[in-house]
Amino acid sequence: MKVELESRIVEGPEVVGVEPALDLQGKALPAVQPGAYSRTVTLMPRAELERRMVKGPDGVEFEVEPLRDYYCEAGPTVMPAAYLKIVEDLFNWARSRSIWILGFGTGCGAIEMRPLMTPRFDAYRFGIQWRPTPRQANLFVISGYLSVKTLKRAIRCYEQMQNPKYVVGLGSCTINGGMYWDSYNTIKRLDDYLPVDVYIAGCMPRPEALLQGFEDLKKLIRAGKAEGANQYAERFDWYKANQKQIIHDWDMPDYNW
Amino acid sequence: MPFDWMKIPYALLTLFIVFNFGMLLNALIQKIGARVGRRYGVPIWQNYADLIKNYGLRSSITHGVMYYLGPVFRLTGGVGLLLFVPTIYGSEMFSNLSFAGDLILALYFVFFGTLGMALGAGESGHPNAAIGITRGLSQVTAAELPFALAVFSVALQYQTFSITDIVAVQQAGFTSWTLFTNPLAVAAAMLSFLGSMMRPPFDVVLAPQEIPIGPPTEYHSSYLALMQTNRAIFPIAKIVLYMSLFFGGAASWPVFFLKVFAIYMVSVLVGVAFPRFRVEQSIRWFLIWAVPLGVLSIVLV
Amino acid sequence: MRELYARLKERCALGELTQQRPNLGFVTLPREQLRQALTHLRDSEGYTHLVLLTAVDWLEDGQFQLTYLLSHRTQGRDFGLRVLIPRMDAEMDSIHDLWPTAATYQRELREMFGIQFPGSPGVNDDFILEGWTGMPPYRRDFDTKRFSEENYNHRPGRETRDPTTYMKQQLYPGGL
Amino acid sequence: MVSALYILAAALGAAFLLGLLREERRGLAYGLTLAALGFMTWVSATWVWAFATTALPPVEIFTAGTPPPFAINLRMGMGEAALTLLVNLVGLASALYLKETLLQLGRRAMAVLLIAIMALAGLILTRDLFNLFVFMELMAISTAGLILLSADSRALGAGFKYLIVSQVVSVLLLIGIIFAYHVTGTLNIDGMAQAPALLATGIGAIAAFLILIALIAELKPFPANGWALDIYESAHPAYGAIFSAASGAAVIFAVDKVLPIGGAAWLPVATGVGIATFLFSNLLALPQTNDRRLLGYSSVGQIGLVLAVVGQRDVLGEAYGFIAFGLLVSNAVAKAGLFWLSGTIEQRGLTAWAVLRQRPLALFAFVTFLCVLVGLPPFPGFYAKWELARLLAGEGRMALLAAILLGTLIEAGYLFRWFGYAIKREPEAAAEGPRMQGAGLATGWNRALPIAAALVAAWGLGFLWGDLSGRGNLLLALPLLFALAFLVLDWLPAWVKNTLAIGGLTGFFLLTWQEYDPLRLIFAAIFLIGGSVILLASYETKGRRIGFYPSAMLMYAGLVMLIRATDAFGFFAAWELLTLGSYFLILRGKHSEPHALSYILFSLGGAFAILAGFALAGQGAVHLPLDGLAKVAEPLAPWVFVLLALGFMTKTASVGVHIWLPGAHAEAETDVSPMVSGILLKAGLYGFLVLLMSMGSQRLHGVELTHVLLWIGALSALVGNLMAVFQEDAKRLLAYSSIGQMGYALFGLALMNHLGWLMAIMFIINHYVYKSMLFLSVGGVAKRTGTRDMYRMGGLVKLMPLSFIAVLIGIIAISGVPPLSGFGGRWITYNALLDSEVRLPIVILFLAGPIAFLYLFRLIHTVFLGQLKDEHRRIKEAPFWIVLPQMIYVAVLLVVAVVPGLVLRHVDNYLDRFFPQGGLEWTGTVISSNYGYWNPISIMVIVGVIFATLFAWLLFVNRRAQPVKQFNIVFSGERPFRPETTHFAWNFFAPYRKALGFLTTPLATRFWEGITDLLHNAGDLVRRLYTGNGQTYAYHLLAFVVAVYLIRLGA
Amino acid sequence: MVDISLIAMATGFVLILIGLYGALTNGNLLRMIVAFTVADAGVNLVLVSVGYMRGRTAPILDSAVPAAEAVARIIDPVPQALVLTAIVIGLGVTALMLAYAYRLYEAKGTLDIAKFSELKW
Repeated sequence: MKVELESRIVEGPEVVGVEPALDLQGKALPAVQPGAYSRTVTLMPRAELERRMVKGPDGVEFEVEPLRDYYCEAGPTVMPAAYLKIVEDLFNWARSRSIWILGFGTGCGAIEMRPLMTPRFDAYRFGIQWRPTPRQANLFVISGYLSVKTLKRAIRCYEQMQNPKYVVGLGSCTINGGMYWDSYNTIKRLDDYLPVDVYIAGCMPRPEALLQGFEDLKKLIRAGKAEGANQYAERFDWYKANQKQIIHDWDMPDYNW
Repeated sequence: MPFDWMKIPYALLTLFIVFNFGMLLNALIQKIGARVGRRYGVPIWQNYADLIKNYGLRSSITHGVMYYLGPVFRLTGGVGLLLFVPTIYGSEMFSNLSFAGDLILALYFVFFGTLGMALGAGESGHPNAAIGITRGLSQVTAAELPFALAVFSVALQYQTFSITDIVAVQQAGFTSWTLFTNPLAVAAAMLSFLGSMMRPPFDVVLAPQEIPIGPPTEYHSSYLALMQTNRAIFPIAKIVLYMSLFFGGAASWPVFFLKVFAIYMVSVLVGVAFPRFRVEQSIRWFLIWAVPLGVLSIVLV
Repeated sequence: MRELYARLKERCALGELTQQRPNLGFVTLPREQLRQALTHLRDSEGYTHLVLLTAVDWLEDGQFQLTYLLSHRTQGRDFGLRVLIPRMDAEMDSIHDLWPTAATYQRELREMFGIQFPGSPGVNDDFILEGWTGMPPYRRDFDTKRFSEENYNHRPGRETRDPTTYMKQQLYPGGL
Repeated sequence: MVSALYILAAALGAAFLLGLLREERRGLAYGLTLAALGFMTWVSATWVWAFATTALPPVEIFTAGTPPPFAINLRMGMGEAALTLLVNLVGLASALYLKETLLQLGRRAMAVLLIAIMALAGLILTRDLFNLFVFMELMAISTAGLILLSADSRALGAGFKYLIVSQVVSVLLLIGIIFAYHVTGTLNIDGMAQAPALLATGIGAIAAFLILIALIAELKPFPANGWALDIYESAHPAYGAIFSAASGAAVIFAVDKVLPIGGAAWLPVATGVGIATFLFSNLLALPQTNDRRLLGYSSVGQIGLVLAVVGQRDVLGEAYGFIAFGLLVSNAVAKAGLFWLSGTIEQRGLTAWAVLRQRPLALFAFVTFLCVLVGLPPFPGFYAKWELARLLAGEGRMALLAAILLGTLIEAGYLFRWFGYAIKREPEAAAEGPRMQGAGLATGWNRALPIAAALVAAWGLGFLWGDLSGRGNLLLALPLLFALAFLVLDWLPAWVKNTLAIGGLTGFFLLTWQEYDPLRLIFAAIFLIGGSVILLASYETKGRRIGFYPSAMLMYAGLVMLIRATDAFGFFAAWELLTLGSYFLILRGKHSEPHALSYILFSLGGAFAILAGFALAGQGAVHLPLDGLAKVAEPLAPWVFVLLALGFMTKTASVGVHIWLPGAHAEAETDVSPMVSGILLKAGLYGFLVLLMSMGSQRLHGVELTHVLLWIGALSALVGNLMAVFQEDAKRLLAYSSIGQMGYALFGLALMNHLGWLMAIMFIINHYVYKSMLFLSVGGVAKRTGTRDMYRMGGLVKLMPLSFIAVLIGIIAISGVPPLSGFGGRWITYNALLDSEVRLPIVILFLAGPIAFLYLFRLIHTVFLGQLKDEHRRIKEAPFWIVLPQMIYVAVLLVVAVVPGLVLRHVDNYLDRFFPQGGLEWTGTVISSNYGYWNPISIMVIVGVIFATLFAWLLFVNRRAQPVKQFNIVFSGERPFRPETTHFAWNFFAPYRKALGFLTTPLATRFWEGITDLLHNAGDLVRRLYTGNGQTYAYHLLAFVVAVYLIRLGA
Repeated sequence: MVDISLIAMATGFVLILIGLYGALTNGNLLRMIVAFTVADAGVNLVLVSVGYMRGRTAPILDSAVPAAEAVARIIDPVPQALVLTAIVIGLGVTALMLAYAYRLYEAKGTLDIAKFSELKW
């Protein structure tokens, strides 16, 4: 097979025997399939992440390894709470009163977030507001189904948020896949991949439900029980294994600072 | 020259008052903005919660030395600007550290924080930060010009660069405010003021949806907290300058609070009513509408 | 639409015209004549806009049906050209040189159906599915349920209800 | 003493003897020829020596023993002696040069050569008109013979064309002679000159006209000179040397002799013909690509210039000889040398001269000849031009002076363009494989010797003219000698020379610093100490660095002489020297050829404006002290002001004449950029300071000229800053920024008040420090990264921290942000503005101010911040010697920031002398003006304390920060692709370009390009006149004769 | 009666003009040379005619004209001398031009002056 220019996909001619498939109604499809799929695909590392030899201005060649040279390799650590209980309580109060949501709508549930900003619901009065960058946000609302492709971005964004950080799963899709339970491309259980503090069920949950969910989250924070970030750090290998199990082309460092 | 050590606690007192005033004022402004949109708005102490939270965040990252120093520069700029200008006219206590320099010092010290912030954001390596800075700097070149002209016009009018002296002349009465004696300069300066407050229609620098808030896009945790602190102080410090030059200054804290609030409201009122300009649009706007006023003011003064 | 069909027929061997609406018609034609027909429609007939390029998997027939839907902007008419290609080692000529947007459709078809478009720019780049190695999911012989079960953790206890009966129960617990 | 007749006799005798020799005895024949020429040279040399050392009156030689009119007489005077020496020397040297050719062609060729030299000598010596005719015919015949020496087959045609023209000329001359004789009864030139009445009317007038026009026609006047150009192009270069140096000199002397018979009315004619020839030849030379034809045009032009001077003899008085001879020998020496040089070069294109690079000495000779030709110091033409300008301006003949200067400028244009080609271009014929050492060059001792002789003569004559000028010999000035010494020492390794240079500069400063007033002291410190600091960076260059030190030291010598000059002449000489030195420096850059050319052209143009200004101011006075400018009276004063200001503006690169600067500064070498930016630009400001100090403000047509300067300053500031914003090249950015900074300084000076000047001084100091620092820093970065494009860099802060600190400090200083020293400059600026009555230019100045932020941020961000590139990951900090001066500058900036009084206080006090009002008060650490106050130490301390406190607080709160790498940025959930696509740097201020980009329309560039294109195209068009047809040339000649006659009638 | 010298002079000038005209209008090298020779002759004629004085004799001091009477009897000798020289020189120049013409013809095989214009501009 010819390899396209700059393609990271190399296709082989190997013919795979295909078992009889079922159609959506569960009826067996004809056993002899004219034109069965007969290609396999091998994943290659992304070109920009590959090691490369580079010639410096002084003419000396050296190796650049992007994942090592361009990204911090350190993993997450468990961050202790403040030394004084009273200080930590103050912080927890402030955290609960100041919830900054990352403005990242992962699925259709994002549409239910908008009304929260409107006069009708006005989440601002509870100290909730939206930030455009994960660095400044501390709540990540996974708003609905999460496809594998989006999951990759969601993980990056989550890891780029600062400790303590919270995740709210919004809608049935984040809980068990919802109506996408048999989809080939959406995850079914969010808490396999990110530490979820609160799930808000429904398809879709109404803004009132969201507000209720945020109130619950606040209570958890106030009580010092919303330690998802530390949990993620503690069980980092487990989370990472789960993530990598479905993200086949893991093309980023293990932890995205 | 013997240094009066008592100036330090006095200056810190000013700082304290202005900081809290700024925190509350910012929330109040947000609330007013919300009410315009028929929302209830944030609680008046919301900014404190945000600030404490940001100081209380447990983790942070650093991109390098300049990135680390950026917010320090920024806040130094704000605090310095506040302290280089006498806050309350006639009060030895609140004349702060204005012995170090006059109006021009204040004028140029404004850029101290901007420069540091720009450098810090630059080191973060984020393209949006650089884009935001280019927008900000581009806009500033046009927005600052009417202000510079107005300031110069005022200095010409009073033949001095000393802020105290300028306020002293205006203390004679309501009608001796620069607002009435040199209206063109004040008009130019107030138009420029709109541009420097980072509110619509001149907030393309931050543009949250387009270049996720521009320069501070990588800043978080305590860095962001320092910058939030600055956001409470810096606008007030700047408004103090406006108040002293154009609106008769303040001889007491209540007058101070009132005037600062009123001046701040100008930009808020404009901000809630107008959509955002692109950079080149705002540059043209300043050059076409504000600069001629400034030019007239220095020619006619 | 008839006139157009007639004019086109002078040039190519067309199948029957299927007219779904007065302003929407489809016609099937051999693969070799597609380009000629498209070019004619675009340059001479005013069908300048490629609305979409999509595929239908006729599994039983062992064929993919590609539909090139063109639109006449000013007359508000759409005209679809259908081409049947074999499923086995499905491959089709790229038309990205006629409409640059076609490259994106072809990229999608390559990913979702496994139809090859040699020469189309970036056709092998990931589109929706990053790191997909198996059978393209839109082929009808792809079993999505099984794939889902095999690849994803499922939360136990999920029930499936038929929406009609469930809603009836909910709204009229006593029955109708 | 041997009679001058022996000059002729020896040549004739030898020529006869040659005829007796057998054809085979070529060696002997050649020896005889050389001996004869040597003897002739010796004779004339003894005469020159005699006239030079004793007050000998001219000696008359009566050939038949009786005085005229009954016999032919010759005269030997100082002029004759010198010119015959010149002719004989050129003949001798050319004979030497022609060794191979003469030996091959045999005795006849030698005889013709001897006859030619004899004819020229005779032309000079004779006082008899008919005899003159005979010698001229001899010259024509021998010329036609010598043209055949050339291997170029086209020379045949050229010779025939010459014969046609000389036939026409001889017809005219003969008729003229016979009728003049008929009217006056004598053939003696002096005899005729004593009977002016007879030759003023009727037949006499026509006769005089015919004689003079015939002689002038021999001088190749425009447009009747196509034949001469053809000869120059095709003849053997050795003959070209004779034709240009000897024939030209001899005929012009003949004209000078004969001119009196036409009376005073002929002087303007001579001037007119001369200046027209000068202008047009130079114009037509512009599009030339053939070196010898180019030299031909230049020769024709130079002779035209001398003819113009001859026509001005009525006003030149005693200086006539000094000027005319100065120009004549300049041309002779330079042209002889250049023609001889051209004989060593095989290809004919201008770029072929690049082969000279293989022979540094030849290159040195080349540039010497060019400088001699253009009349740069310390060569005779320079002194001559100064005197000429002085006297012409004294007589109010400004139009003529302007024409002369314009012609010279055009000439300098094509000559220096040529030099640039030779230094920078690849020879055209480089295609045929690898070049061998010495390829394209034909050398040999007999060729080298004449060239060397011309070189020595050039310098010797420079010395002689310096001595004769009565203005103090430039070649005896210590700084210049020091610079020239590096020519001799060029074989030393660079570090030794560098040490010498630094030692020389600092040593000279230590020796002389007490002699300066505070203002000059600042300039002296910048030039000498500042120069030394920059030279520290030059230790970085290894090897011998041929040519760098003489050039650099020449520039420094010029700078030092500039501040030490007390009179206009010294000032102007120093100005030209520093221009020349800096030109060579700039030319050293890799791609700097076109920029160096535009630099030298603008600088020379400016220098000529200065020359004209001084001349106008002096009104013919022999000495013009600089403070004498103050005494210039009303109708003249503003014009003097305008001319001088124009001249200085070219150096400060004010808007309109700024276009040379960006390229010149950007393309220069790493350590040269700070020299030409940080130091050289100050020369222009010094000029302005001198000008304003002595002349104050002037009004022209009711316009206050300092106001014009204010506008120019403000516009320069705006345009410079704005252009800098849009540069991708870091050094170009800095270069444009210099334009802006110089605009500020000019603005300050033009404010004409105490604080304005103080501000200018502050800018001068600051600009030196931070621009040198930035250029070094950027140069160091460019050296390491191998590029100057900022968008190719990025993220270097971690790898080059010291360079970053330098740029950071520099940026804070330039932008005027407290607490660094730039703020002081701004503070003084505002106070100065408040002190003045100026309003509108302030607007522009204020607009320009914040724009500086844009380019400065761009500089630091795109180079040091942002994303580091793959290939730069292993870059090291800039070399030690480049960093060292930067760190010195950082220290200086910090010190000046805290105690600005260190320098400013003295200047402030000194300025009281000029502006008693409006100074600053210095009480303790507080600096106060009438309007405000400022306490640098307090500012520093307060800012420092706040900063330190907050920093400590952040460190405490943020103690657990995780250092991350460059791609650990939030990227909208994505991952940065590569540093190149993540680094935002190219077209950095795109929105700004949208808004204000129209202001950067290169109007000035278009204007000057338009002018040069116009000149070039005009030259190209007019030169089509020379069709190459001999008959056309004859028409030209007749048309010329008729035209002159008609003009004479009309006058 | 018209002075013979005037006739001679007029003839001389006519010859000069003819010569110059010929030289300027003929493109052939040889014709040009001939034309110049004509012009030369004209010049010489003019020269002689200027020195001519009516009724005097040639300035040759021999038995016919004793030296003592020479001043009164001979015509002005100077133009005579000049014309002799001029003739010689003219001869030289003409010879040289002919030589040139010969070599030019050798080089290019043509005598047309317009063909020898490689050098121009």
